[in-house]
Amino acid sequence: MNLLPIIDVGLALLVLGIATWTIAAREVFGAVVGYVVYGLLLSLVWVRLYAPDVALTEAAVGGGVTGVLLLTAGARLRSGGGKEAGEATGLPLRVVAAVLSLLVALGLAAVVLFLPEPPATLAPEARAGLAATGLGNPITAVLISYRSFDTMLEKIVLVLALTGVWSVAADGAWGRAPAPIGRMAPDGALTLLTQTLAPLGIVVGLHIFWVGADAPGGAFQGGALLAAMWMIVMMARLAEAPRIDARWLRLALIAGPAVFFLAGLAGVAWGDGFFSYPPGFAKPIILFIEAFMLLTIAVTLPMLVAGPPSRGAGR
Amino acid sequence: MNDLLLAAAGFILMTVAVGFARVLRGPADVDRMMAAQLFATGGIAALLLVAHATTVPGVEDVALGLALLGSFASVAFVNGRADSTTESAEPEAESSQGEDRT
Amino acid sequence: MSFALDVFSLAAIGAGAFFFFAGMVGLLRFPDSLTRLHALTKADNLGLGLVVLGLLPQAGSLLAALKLIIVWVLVLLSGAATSQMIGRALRKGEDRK
Amino acid sequence: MTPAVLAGMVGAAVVGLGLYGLIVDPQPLRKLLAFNLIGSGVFLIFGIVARRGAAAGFEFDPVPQAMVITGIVVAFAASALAVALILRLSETSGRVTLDPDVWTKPDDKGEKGDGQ
Repeated sequence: MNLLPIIDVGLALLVLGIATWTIAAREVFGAVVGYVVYGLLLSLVWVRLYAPDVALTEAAVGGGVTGVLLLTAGARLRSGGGKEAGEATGLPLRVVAAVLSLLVALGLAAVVLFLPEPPATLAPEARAGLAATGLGNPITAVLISYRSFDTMLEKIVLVLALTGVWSVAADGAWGRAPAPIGRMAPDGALTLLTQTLAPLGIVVGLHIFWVGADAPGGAFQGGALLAAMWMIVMMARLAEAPRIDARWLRLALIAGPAVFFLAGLAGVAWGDGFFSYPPGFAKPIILFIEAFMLLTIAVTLPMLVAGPPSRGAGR
Repeated sequence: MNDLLLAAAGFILMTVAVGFARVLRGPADVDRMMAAQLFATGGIAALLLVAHATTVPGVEDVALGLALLGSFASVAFVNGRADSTTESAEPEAESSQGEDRT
Repeated sequence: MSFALDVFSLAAIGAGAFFFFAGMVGLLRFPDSLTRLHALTKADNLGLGLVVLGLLPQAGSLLAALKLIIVWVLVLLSGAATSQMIGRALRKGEDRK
Repeated sequence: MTPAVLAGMVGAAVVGLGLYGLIVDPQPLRKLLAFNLIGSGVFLIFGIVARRGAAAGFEFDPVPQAMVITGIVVAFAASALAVALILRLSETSGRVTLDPDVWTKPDDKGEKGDGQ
């Protein structure tokens, strides 16, 4: 007898139950905790879908970093004295919303059930491209080579989002550092945890980045882990968030997309077109681009969590 | 052997899922956070067991990532409490037992 | 030999599952937050520790085994630190009342 | 039912749940959670497309998986932007709601939010 289907069904029910709780919970905090647990469960689901790369990203970004973002936001809302006003939606609208949501869900389910046979796939094309890149991990190859344009624009989206976050700062706060995401007084236990966790985490993050060429991992996953380590250092108040007009910060933010773009232009100059890597040199070039992307991701995510610059935190 | 590993994984998953009732019931936010932490640890254990039984490559790295980030929610939570108890003007705000009784 | 290792693995994993169970029961049944914290740490440390111990002989390579141990050490470390912080936050809350 | 189809069903259901929460809940932070749920449901459906596309010696189609990875990071960036806007809203107005009725009602608490 095979137990795997039972585990799959159990996992599916669990995911649904926790998603329901996230929507139905009466308080914001309960819902946020539900969402953190939900992210964790999703990475289990991704492992079952044979997607360890996605599971790694989901574990780092979906569970860890987003959890800190939402919990910090909840705490800032409460301490800011914001009144949680707003009346519960009336019954008629609830019914309409429920019917609409049900229809959308059923439609999607029908789409899933009646997907074309044989399944459409780009795997053969990706495989064909893989040989030219010299990489072993098809996902890294897709990200940096096969669909490099997407990935470059995605980095630009990250920088734009950070610009958006900074733009909501009060006028007088521009150029200063974001408010600390940590507690007021240093805490012995947290300091110890950070001093051991951060070095280990940096090693693991770099390891995952490095093996990403041939095994599950890569710049996104490693970068998210490095970002998380910087975040815990900031939470423990062992280092403060930098001023947002710091030159090194600005350079680190655009390093990834800029190097990516220049590599693309170099393809126009010396190769067959934008983003065409010269044969034989593809792998070193891809690793070079990835290293800068790693830097950009590791710097952008914590700055996104830290939020806009604040008047109180000028240095 | 694999079936037994899967059975253990299913059992652990079921256990932490029942523990999730603490998130539903509370009463304090701390209790919810503790249930989430139990879930994280149990999730890592189940992940390792299932992965071993199904041989997905690179799962140790996923478990490493989860283990690195498992404590983040709790740390952010304690930090948020410290923020709101030291900064907020109202003295009655957020005592550990009282805050969820509303 | 491999049979003995399998038996060892299963015994350790079974014991680990038991500690998860015990942690869950404690989390649900104990009367207040501090005692629940106590129950939780047992599940964190021993439950995952025993599961990792059981999986060690099954790990394919030395690196995989090392990663398993690091997973456990990380969970131990963060479990210890966060329980300390949660416990202190609880105490503070009680003092102020 | 294969694991892939099951995950697709879960994805569809999660999108429905998230949509309901997005419409019904007046608190913006909850709306953000619901929106993230919708996103993760869509990612799951991408995931089953990837799993079904196993071909050419791969256990999965790498293209949808790579898109999900970028998608997760972009979704996070969007959430961070939304959180910044929500916090700014509460800082300047002292209120945390998107319920239009509350904004048009005569103001009952005159003081500005004094968060920082």
